[in-house]
Amino acid sequence: MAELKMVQSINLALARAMEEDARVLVLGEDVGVDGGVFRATEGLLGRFGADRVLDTPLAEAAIAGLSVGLAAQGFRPVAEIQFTGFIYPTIDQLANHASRLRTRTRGRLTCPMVLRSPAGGGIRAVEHHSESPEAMLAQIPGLRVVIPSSPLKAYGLLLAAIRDPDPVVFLEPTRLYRAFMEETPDDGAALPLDSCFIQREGSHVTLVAWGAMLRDALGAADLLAQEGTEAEVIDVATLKPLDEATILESVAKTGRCVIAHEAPLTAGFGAEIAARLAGRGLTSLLAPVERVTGYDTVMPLPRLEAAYLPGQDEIAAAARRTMSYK
Amino acid sequence: MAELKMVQSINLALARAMEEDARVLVLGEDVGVDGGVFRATEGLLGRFGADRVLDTPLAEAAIAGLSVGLAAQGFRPVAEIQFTGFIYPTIDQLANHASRLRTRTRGRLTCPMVLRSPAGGGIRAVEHHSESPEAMLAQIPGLRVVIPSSPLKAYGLLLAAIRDPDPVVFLEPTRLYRAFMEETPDDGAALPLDSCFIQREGSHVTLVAWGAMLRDALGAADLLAQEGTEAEVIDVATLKPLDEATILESVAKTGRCVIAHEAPLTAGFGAEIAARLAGRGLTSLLAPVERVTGYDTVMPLPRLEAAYLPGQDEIAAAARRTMSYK
Amino acid sequence: MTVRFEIGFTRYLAPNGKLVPGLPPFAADAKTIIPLYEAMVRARVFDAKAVALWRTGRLGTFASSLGQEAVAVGAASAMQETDVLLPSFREHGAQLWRGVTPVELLLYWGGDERGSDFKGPRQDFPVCVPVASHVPHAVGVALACKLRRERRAALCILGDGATSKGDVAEALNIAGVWRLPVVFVINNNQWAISVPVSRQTAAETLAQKGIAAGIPSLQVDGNDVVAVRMAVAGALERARTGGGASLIEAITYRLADHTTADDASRYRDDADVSPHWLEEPLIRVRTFLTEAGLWSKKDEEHLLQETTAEIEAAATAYLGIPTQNVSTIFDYTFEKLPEDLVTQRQHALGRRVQSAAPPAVQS
Amino acid sequence: MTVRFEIGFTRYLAPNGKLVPGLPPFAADAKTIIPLYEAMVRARVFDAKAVALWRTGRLGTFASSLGQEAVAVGAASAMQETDVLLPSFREHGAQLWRGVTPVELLLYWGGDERGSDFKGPRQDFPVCVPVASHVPHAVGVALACKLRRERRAALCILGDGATSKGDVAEALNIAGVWRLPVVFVINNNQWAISVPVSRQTAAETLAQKGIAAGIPSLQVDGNDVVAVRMAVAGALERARTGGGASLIEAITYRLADHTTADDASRYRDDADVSPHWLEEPLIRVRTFLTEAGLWSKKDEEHLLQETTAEIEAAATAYLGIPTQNVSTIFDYTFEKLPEDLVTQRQHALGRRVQSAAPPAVQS
Ligand SMILES: Cc1ncc(C[n+]2csc(CCOP(=O)(O)OP(=O)(O)O)c2C)c(N)n1
Ligand SMILES: Cc1ncc(C[n+]2csc(CCOP(=O)(O)OP(=O)(O)O)c2C)c(N)n1
Ligand SMILES: [Mg+2]
Ligand SMILES: [Mg+2]
Repeated sequence: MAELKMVQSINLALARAMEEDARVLVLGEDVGVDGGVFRATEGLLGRFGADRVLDTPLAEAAIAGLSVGLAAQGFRPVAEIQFTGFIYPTIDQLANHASRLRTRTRGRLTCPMVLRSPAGGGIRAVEHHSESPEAMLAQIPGLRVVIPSSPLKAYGLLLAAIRDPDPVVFLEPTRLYRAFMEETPDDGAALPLDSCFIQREGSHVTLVAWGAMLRDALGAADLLAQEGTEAEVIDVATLKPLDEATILESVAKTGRCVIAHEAPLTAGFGAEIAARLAGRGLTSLLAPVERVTGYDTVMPLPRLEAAYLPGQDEIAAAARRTMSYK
Repeated sequence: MAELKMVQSINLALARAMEEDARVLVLGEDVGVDGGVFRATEGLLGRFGADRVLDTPLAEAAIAGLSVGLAAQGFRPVAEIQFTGFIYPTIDQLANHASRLRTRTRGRLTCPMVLRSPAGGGIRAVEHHSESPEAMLAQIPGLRVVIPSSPLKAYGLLLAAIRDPDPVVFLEPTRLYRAFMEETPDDGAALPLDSCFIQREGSHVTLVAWGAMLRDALGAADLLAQEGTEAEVIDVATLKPLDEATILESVAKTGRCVIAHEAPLTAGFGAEIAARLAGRGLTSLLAPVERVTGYDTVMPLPRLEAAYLPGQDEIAAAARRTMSYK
Repeated sequence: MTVRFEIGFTRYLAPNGKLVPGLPPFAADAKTIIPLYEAMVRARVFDAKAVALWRTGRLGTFASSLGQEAVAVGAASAMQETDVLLPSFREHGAQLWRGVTPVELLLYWGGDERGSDFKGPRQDFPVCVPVASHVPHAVGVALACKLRRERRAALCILGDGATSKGDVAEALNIAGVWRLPVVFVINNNQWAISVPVSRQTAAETLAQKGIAAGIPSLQVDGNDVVAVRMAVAGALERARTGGGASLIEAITYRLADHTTADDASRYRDDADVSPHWLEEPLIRVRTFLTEAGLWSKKDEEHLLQETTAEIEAAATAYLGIPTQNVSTIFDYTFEKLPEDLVTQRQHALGRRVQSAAPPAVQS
Repeated sequence: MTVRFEIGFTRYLAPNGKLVPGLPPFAADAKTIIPLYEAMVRARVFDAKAVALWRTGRLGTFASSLGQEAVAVGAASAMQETDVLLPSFREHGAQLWRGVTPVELLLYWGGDERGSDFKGPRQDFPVCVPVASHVPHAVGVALACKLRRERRAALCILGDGATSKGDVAEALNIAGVWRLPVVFVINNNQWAISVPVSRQTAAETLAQKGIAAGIPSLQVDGNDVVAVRMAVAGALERARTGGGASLIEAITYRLADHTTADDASRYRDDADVSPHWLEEPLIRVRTFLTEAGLWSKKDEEHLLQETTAEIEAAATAYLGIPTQNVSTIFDYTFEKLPEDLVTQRQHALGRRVQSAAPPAVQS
């Protein structure tokens, strides 16, 4: 049992999955000899050999496409897209093939693949290295979208994603890779892919977030607690399929909800959650649903990044608005 | 002045735009000699010549990418992606380049391009020919997303899209191409790209739709009228940027809202509209916001297509639920 | 330091039915060609029936393979059962050879997913409509075979238009550098809908797309089933035994419209097409077999009768198959249906929709 | 019917500074080589300063072009002012030659969009980070030039790793079939981060990627600024005068880490790298010029002094430029800001955020 950074717990989960299932392969650009540009796959090549850890040519569409072929043949490819800004060329394979191979063939061929990709902003990276396209991916039927928010979650969710018989996109917030450590036992225990996590209980307002923004939500909850407001914080780590029930139940209790994400506001995944609240959750709502998000603009280059990304202050402010409503 | 089908009014708008502005080019697979697989570009090659109507090789990513180059050089490319099921390989260019060229270069280079594509279901087409990915595209900052619902709208909105100085994705519902005729004067009048259209006024419930679903919404309004329910019907033809005000005002009046789209429910664009209602629109809501949408599954092959696509009956039923709420 | 490449061309059976060099080993006994001929006829009869069904509104939009039967049959017949076929959407002849049934093919083109649940070649890929997007799948399948150290290979068929897609270049390149057991066969039928291959690329051959990937590449007469079979068999055997990937361009011609939704007269004249009827793949084999004393008018009649009967029976069977339950829209989305979808399925099952089989004419 | 191809290789200046054949026309007067040398030195000094700024947390992640200056300078110097440059992210030498200022480059790499608002070459494209995605842009630019019947061409520089991307194959193919005025220059520095070119492709050369597109393709010594300049100039002139596209593979070596975020010692030994220092592009030109009596120690000192002063001044200027107003996040999203964004801008302007200039070290 050890305190691990998220990048280490991901490495641990990959090793564990490869150890327990010979069908699991790791592939992508620079994942082998280099161990991944963030070191998430460090040591795997040495341990599992070049037949199971493959440095690919520079070709994202083909990385996704050949993973479909591998998966249909019974392998469990875990492909890395080096940054989520380069995931767009894989969408054709995700939307037209990976996510529908099972239904197209009535279950004859299936696609148990995982596409991992470092995502999101906050590390002052170069252009195109700070994207949050989770909602685009979450619209694809037949695809799971998972975003961990801590070392422990990353470990358990990645194991679950690899073991899952269907395709999963696994977005890893780069700014969490080395942000903090967490006790992460290598016990092989997967976390569920269909449940939200209640991170903190509270009865006054529900804060909903995922990935890196969860820490901001928790930070906001701390701020609010100092003012006597008890926030319930929910981690929607498995965006799709969405566990609506946990969110609705929480808001049934609190009557107030703030949803936070880095991605742009419009058609971001926060919209889906707010929409569920406007539907089945309406009677619970005592105040407008607040969304604290990136703007509908391109993520600016690093000098202005901090002015773009929402943080705990905005979440807390939104929560206060819901509290003081009417 | 003539009664035109939508495919004809699109053809008319293209011809008009090419006539009035020599920078306008039409390009895509089979748009020239063949006149487009739906005949939307019929006659343009003969009229404007091979320098302005270009049959491209079969390469969607490059069609989008070279359009960016053309646009940066001052042309106004109107590229066709033969079906929206093949638009995914263009997303990289749309998200990483077309939509951000202006902001990346602080306005030095711009990208006045239009990507047209036949979209949606309802024509019992072959696999991958019935997609509705508008929400995926609407999440891209800096990109306009437009979907016409009638011959007249198609004419005016396409003209506006071509004249617009920024990139526009223009999704044409295939099932409307020949579904009905409408008086469409070739007057060169563009329609606004930032306003919803109130298609029918009413005070009891607001029905929100776009594209082919607008007819279903209007059909539902007829059904509801027979029962004494006056539905207001809004066409969100310009999904992005969203004209939130028109929708909020309508719901402020009616207190009830049904949103309809063909795309899957989760993270569909209906979510964004519902989210706005759950936010700034909350106080207006007298009943849960209903979304009548495709399911979170792959669009089935034609034999079961009708069981997938929502229609006027579902919209009317949803409206009745909102009316009888509480 | 000049580096040189060449693209060769092979043909065995000339359009007049004469042998160009001599028969290759597999056909030392010329009788082995008979099943190839029969399979091409079967594909053609199937195509005709499918188009007829479409005409009467009982099949969806359909892509006939008229004139390209030698590519499909030549390639598929070179496969071993354990190899994996990844067809595009115009390889009915290959799929039929592999054991996909005519009923399954009709079901698929009639708009029913069960048509891709092949009872025969369980590992073969279904039809692929997004052009070229199946080509990387073949690379993945080949990698699977290689990693398991199996003597198997993937066979991927794609069109001339497909060669312009980036997917193909990416896939070829990876297959080349990883020396994967995969054979890419280009059905160069000289058209991509309305775009002739001369406007698709400036490359003198399509085979040379393989040069970019460093893989052995050649052209064959795609109307010569013997040449196709020979080239593909050689390439597959090399693939299975560690020799890596290859690319074969089979030059043929699309004698029919692109699909039933297309009207080729808009972009090509009959005069362009008619010379190609002299080169189509069936006549030359029939001539050859007849001259070799292996095929008679009676054999021909018998074959046509039998094949027609088989395909007619398949059509009848297809038309009698009821539409799937609405629940199936949901049931294969994930292995286990998530809560959200359980609710949605409930809703769908409660809807009253117009009955929907068999499908009507499409645009 | 065999079709043959070949890929030639050219070099003028050997690593020892000796001329291989003789000087090409443009350098009949060897003095014309001096500005090329000066530009390569300028690029190298710029690179060194940028890395130094990064080390002290005053620049973002940066991609040095150490050792590849001849590709950038040779190619850019072959351009006319009205041609359009489409660089990847490692072509500082080309951008500087074109008139992009060191301050602009530092601003960009320092995380400020104004760095791409070049005051000089207004039509040149900005740095492109998503590998190969700028290559189709070059095709569009070239098409624009052709349609307007201008004597201009596009010059696109890409890496060896980039050649594996489908974008490149699609773009090359279109440029070929439409005979567009565009020249593609591959900076083959033999590495794509940790992947050597031998594991990137089985192709014997990268130039042969052009064979797939039917465009003239050749290799040059990418450490020989004369050879690069000659090859690119010829190709550009052919492009401008209706001769269509070409591809030039310039063989060089990445002497530095991939970027400041990379540690190349994880995947290559110093012993792999050191021989390449003997072939790097500056020494041979200096040797040649010196032996030709055109360059002295004093010239060298003077050049270094001047260039260093220029770059130091640029760095100081860069560091003094205040961060843009928050409003600029919004102002260039569309020509006219839509309502929705007006509201959002309002919100952003109201926020209090930590001051953010200059940027800190990145991961
Ligand atoms: C990615 C993609 N783009 C466009 C289409 C529409 N389309 C269907 S077939 C076809 C032409 C294909 O040409 P080719 O590869 O030569 O195959 P052929 O139809 O001649 O067998 C096109 C453009 C498609 N199915 N997929
Ligand atoms: C599409 C894409 N995939 C991955 C990356 C991450 N990445 C940045 S540079 C690079 C290697 C590029 O190699 P090459 O094309 O040879 O150019 P070089 O860096 O050697 O100049 C990679 C993989 C990227 N920027 N874009
Ligand atoms: Mg073809
Ligand atoms: Mg390189």
